Amino acid sequence: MTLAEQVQYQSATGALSSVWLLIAIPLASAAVLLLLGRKADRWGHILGCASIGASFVLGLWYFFTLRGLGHKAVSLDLFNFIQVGRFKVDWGILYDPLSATFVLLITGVGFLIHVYAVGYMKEDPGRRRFFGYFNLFASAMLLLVLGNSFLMTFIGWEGVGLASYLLISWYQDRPAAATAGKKAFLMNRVGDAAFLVAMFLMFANLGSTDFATVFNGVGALPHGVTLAMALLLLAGACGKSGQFPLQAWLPDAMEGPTPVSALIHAATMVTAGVYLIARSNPIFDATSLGQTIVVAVGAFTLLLGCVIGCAKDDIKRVLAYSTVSQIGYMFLAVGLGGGAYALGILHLLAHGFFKAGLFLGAGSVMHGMKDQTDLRRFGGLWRYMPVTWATVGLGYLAIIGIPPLSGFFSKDPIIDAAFARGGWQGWVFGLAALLGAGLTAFYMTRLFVLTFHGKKRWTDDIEHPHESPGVMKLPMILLAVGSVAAGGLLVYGGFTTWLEPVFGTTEVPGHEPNRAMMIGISLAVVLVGVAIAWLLFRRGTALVEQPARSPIVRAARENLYGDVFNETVFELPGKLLTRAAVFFDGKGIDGIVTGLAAIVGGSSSRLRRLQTGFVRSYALTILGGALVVVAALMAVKLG
Amino acid sequence: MSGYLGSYATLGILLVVGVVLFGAAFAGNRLLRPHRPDPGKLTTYESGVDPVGGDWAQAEIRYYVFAYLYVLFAVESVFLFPWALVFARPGFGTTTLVEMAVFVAVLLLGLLYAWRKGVLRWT
Amino acid sequence: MNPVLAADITLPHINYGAIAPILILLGMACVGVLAEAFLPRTLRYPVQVLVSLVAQVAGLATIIGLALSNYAKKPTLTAGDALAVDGPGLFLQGAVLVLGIVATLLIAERSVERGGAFVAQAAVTAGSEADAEQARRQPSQTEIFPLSLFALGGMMLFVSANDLLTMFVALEVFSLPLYLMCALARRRRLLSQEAAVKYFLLGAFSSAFFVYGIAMLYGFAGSVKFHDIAVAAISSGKSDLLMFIGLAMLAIGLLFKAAAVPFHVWTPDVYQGAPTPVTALMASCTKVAAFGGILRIFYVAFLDSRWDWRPVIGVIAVLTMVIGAILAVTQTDIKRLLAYSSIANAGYVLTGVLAMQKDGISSSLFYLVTYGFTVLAAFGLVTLVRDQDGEATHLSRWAGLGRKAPVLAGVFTFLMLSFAGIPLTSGFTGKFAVFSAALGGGQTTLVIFGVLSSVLLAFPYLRVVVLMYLQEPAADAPTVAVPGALTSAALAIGAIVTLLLGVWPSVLLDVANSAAQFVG
Amino acid sequence: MHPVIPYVVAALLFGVGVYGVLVRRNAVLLLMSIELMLNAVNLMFVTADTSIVGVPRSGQVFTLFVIVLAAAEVGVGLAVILRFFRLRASVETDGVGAATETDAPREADAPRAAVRPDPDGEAR
Repeated sequence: MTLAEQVQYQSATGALSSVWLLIAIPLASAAVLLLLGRKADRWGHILGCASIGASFVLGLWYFFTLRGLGHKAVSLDLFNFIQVGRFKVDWGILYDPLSATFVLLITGVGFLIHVYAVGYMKEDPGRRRFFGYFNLFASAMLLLVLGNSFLMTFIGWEGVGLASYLLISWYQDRPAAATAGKKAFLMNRVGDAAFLVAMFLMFANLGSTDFATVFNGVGALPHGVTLAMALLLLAGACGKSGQFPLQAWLPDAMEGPTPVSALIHAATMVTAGVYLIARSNPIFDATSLGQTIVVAVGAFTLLLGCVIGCAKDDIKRVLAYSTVSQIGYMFLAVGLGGGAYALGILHLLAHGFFKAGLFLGAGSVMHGMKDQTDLRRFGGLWRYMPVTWATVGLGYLAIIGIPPLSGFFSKDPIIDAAFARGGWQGWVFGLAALLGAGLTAFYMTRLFVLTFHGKKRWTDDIEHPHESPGVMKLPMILLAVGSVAAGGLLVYGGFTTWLEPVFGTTEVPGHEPNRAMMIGISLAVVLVGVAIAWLLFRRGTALVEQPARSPIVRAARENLYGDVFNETVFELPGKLLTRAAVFFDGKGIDGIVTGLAAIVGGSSSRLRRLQTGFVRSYALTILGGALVVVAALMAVKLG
Repeated sequence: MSGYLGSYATLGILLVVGVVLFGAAFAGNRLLRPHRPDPGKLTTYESGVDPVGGDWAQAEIRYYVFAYLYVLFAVESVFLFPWALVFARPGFGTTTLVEMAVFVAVLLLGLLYAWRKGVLRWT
Repeated sequence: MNPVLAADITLPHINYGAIAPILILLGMACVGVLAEAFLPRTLRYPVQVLVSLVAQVAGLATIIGLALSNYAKKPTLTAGDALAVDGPGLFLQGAVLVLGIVATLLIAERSVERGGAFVAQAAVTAGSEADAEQARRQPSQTEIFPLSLFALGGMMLFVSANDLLTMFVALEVFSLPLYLMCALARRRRLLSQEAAVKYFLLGAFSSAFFVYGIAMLYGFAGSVKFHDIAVAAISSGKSDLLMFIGLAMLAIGLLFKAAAVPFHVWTPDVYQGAPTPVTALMASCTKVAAFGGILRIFYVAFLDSRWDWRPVIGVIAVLTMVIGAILAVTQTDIKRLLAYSSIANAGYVLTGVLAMQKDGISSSLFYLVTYGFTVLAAFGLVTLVRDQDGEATHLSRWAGLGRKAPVLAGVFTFLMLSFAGIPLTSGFTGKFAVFSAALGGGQTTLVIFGVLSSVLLAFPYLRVVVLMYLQEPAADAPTVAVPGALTSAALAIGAIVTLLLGVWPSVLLDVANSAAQFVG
Repeated sequence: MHPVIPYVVAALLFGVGVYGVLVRRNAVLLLMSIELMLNAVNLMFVTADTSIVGVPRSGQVFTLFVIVLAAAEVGVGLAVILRFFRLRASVETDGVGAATETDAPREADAPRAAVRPDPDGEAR
């Protein structure tokens, strides 16, 4: 889309005028589940699955309806939400190829995870409530991708954050879970604040947050404003998608039940950041510096995730850092602009399948191994849980990009596109992406080999690891099929053309790379990674943590000091500010009073008797404030 | 006697004259009187009765209540004066009278409340 | 006869219909005093509750009638231009009464604490044998009802006062009962009376500043009517010095009541010490009244000089938002936490006020109502968490409440989310409204600070939620009282309105929009 | 008559009142300081009144209002402070807030000398 072209949304008619049902059905189900209480305990999980399934079926119907339309972007205004002066926001929905794609991912993969959770949460007395939160999560995510203005997206955005908070801290008796939930919520708030400020910038400069108005008006704005908007949106996206520097919450979010991890990491939540940047493509297209920063964040995070992933021994944490790194690929892609937006979304979809499959597989392993998560305590499991082995194996091959599985079709074009950027940037980002592919191959091989092959290194209490029940196996199989087939189907099914109305082009910017050579190189890198890992770990590993020999390993085990970074950058100033404020509120004022009392001839006894909370120091504060206000007014007037 | 502070000059002179007169009277007194103190002369004079106890006596709390009731009603009654100046004018008449009646009635309500709560009984 | 007096003093015409709501409230308060004086003890409570609620409902009905019969569109001045009956005035009066009714429900509750939250005989020395006796046995005194009616009437007078003197009288009329109400707690009477002493002394101190400002402005403009001040401000040839000192002094008196930094110092102590239903009344109704006065003064009397004072008040707004939020983080007492949060919220309203546009008025009005309902419900919930010696307000005592009382914890979490500005609660729509109005008025800096402080403010709220859900309750954890019908009603109203205005804010925003025109 | 001197006197009076509020510890004296501030305002009203031509003597009437409200304020204030005095045997405002830390009231040394209110009066 060139900037001169107008973004236009037709109003919805016919079947699509009921598109709001997509959000309403899971929301209503969540309300029923949460409000009805114990009465719904027996059938709550069925309702939860049914509602998301219904949304999926509806989503398919709308999808095919949209395919048949000439103008592939329909908007639906439901009712006036809030109006202040000339600012007006409607509850409105935008249904276009991008949202349609996300709807299918969220409801489709979401449905499978719901079904899986029926089995996984069977023993949990709060299963009904869990499904209530799950539905809430899904409906918030649907609102996020279906809103027709940044404000609608933001409401979904906050809803997702809230639901994730509830779900991550599900195991309330574990302090780690509580802390993790809190951390997720708070770090998301940092991103949310940036998003809010970006929205207010839109308001201030364009008078609206409607996608149509903003995208049509953004070309006329000064570059500084556009850049600020882009960077703030990026910061918001980083918060939700776990990108540097706000990545630390995402691995901690593993404290929730495994279906939650799968839902957060594959179908919802983390993809929100990618969605936001892809959706705001006119803003990012208008500022090449902003795009470069997105690319840089993506490239840096993908390496960061890989490096930490290599050093972790907890199966879910390895997968979590793998998510961080894969989302980095997506950021890299959407930052490149043009046709690469579609590549990012393509990778997102493919990732949705194989990552959900991997998480469900991990959950299945834990289910069979009495909630053990330590990779060093697995080994040789392929004999005991063949279905899990096969599904995780397919997901593993997909994520490292072995042809013809989906990762190959989605990741390699991103690496190509990064090189195609040209100049030193092309080299830096391209090599980062290539190196990331090799590292991914390494740590995923390590995970797979340590879990399913080699000797048994189980703890003593485990006698018979068992395969999971059918209700858990079925989603895993379906997701494995998706991991295998999604990439090729999407690429040859014209996915990039389907998204063309949103991004305006299918052309990846830059020069055309030598496809065959690129594929050869990246496959070679991947195979080297696999080989090294296989050689190192085929005999298993030591059962205790080895002393870190190099600073890199030590740093990687410390999550590359992500937490330290966050503490220094976000918490420390806050703490200092708080202390300073408390000091001035209490001690400072008292100090002044003490001094004043001494000046006006107070005795030492008077000084000693001063304590906080006195009327006089309050009066002094008020007087001081009064004097400053008068002086300031004078200064403004006379100065 | 004109200029910036002119109109205050009279006031100033009056003050000065007052201070001078006062000072002169006391100075004269001091110069002329004999000065022979003894303990009996230095005790506090209480109408001829021998002084007993300390100089800090606690006042009955009730004095405060009564004094306070008096002050309130007395102060409220200042509104009667401006009213008295205008109520007889043409155009004011009955309305003004009724309004003042309401005002007094509200005051009376307060008094009534005080009475019912037993504030006015002295035992 | 005095020649000056002979000048044209005419009998001011009083449109009794237009000021009927105020008269109803104050008249019924007098009825309440009579009932207190003459009814036997057992009858007083039901009669007082009835009188109180009837007065407020009747007042509200009258206000709605006035609003429907075109007073909002065709505003009038009455009583010698001393009172303005216009859109914002009626809206604010209505807001005071609506919030007042809910607060009255909390005040009238007698089943949570046996006999009610107020002391039976204020004159009995705290801690004595007789005091313990009355705390156990005797029902609350009922003077609280006429006192609250006087306070509410004063607030209504305050928001529709059209000259500074009327405003000062109204300020005292609503402040004096509040000082007394602060001192009436049944438990922790020492704390309560301290709060009253502090509130009184500082309130009197600040109202002295207020009236000093009035005198300055009178000297400047030769009149205390807002309109005359506005005219004098644009006429050249007068020294602005008096006007700006006067404005500053006025602002101090008003910002004190609104609890803006640095005039907020009393708030935490008083909110903590006062009986919780009274705190709820102060946090909701007093805030509405204070900002009603601020709106009218800024938008009617000082509109044309806004370029000079807006930066100064803007700095106060920033300080209020930031310091309120930061200090809220460090609090360990739920009532103090809510107090600091109410300080920060005053900053948000101030941000809306400073838009100095029509949106500024409507969004501030909207925010005041949304905040009022949420804070009423929050304080209502605080009354339910109890120890042997009254409310357990220390945060550590709230640990694990989510398990003991899931409904209470759920509602409280919802209210906290609203305070934190999460969408689909009125906290979000309110903040959204004031911030976008401020942006429209060019106050970008304020908005950025506002957003940042609201993010910061989410921390303490979240801490409470975490405490309630994620920590083990202590062995001697406080009990959660079963709310009586009145408290339940108040809680339900507060929570439902918080949700309703979060999902469908245009119900109220439209009303606020159509009301947002001051009469000059 | 030039109004500068009365204005300055009023400002000084106000300043003395503020100073009193800040340095006095006795709550009653604090209250009196506040009264001083209000009287400064009265002086200003009367002064401003003389310098405004052609308007009815509104400034003087305003003074009446301020006086009445000051009296009401004193009434409520004294009531609150005396209650507090009965509890703590002290009207020193420096102590206000000290009890926030030590919740146990110092009832032991509360003055018994003060007359108890008539129980009958309240019992009606």
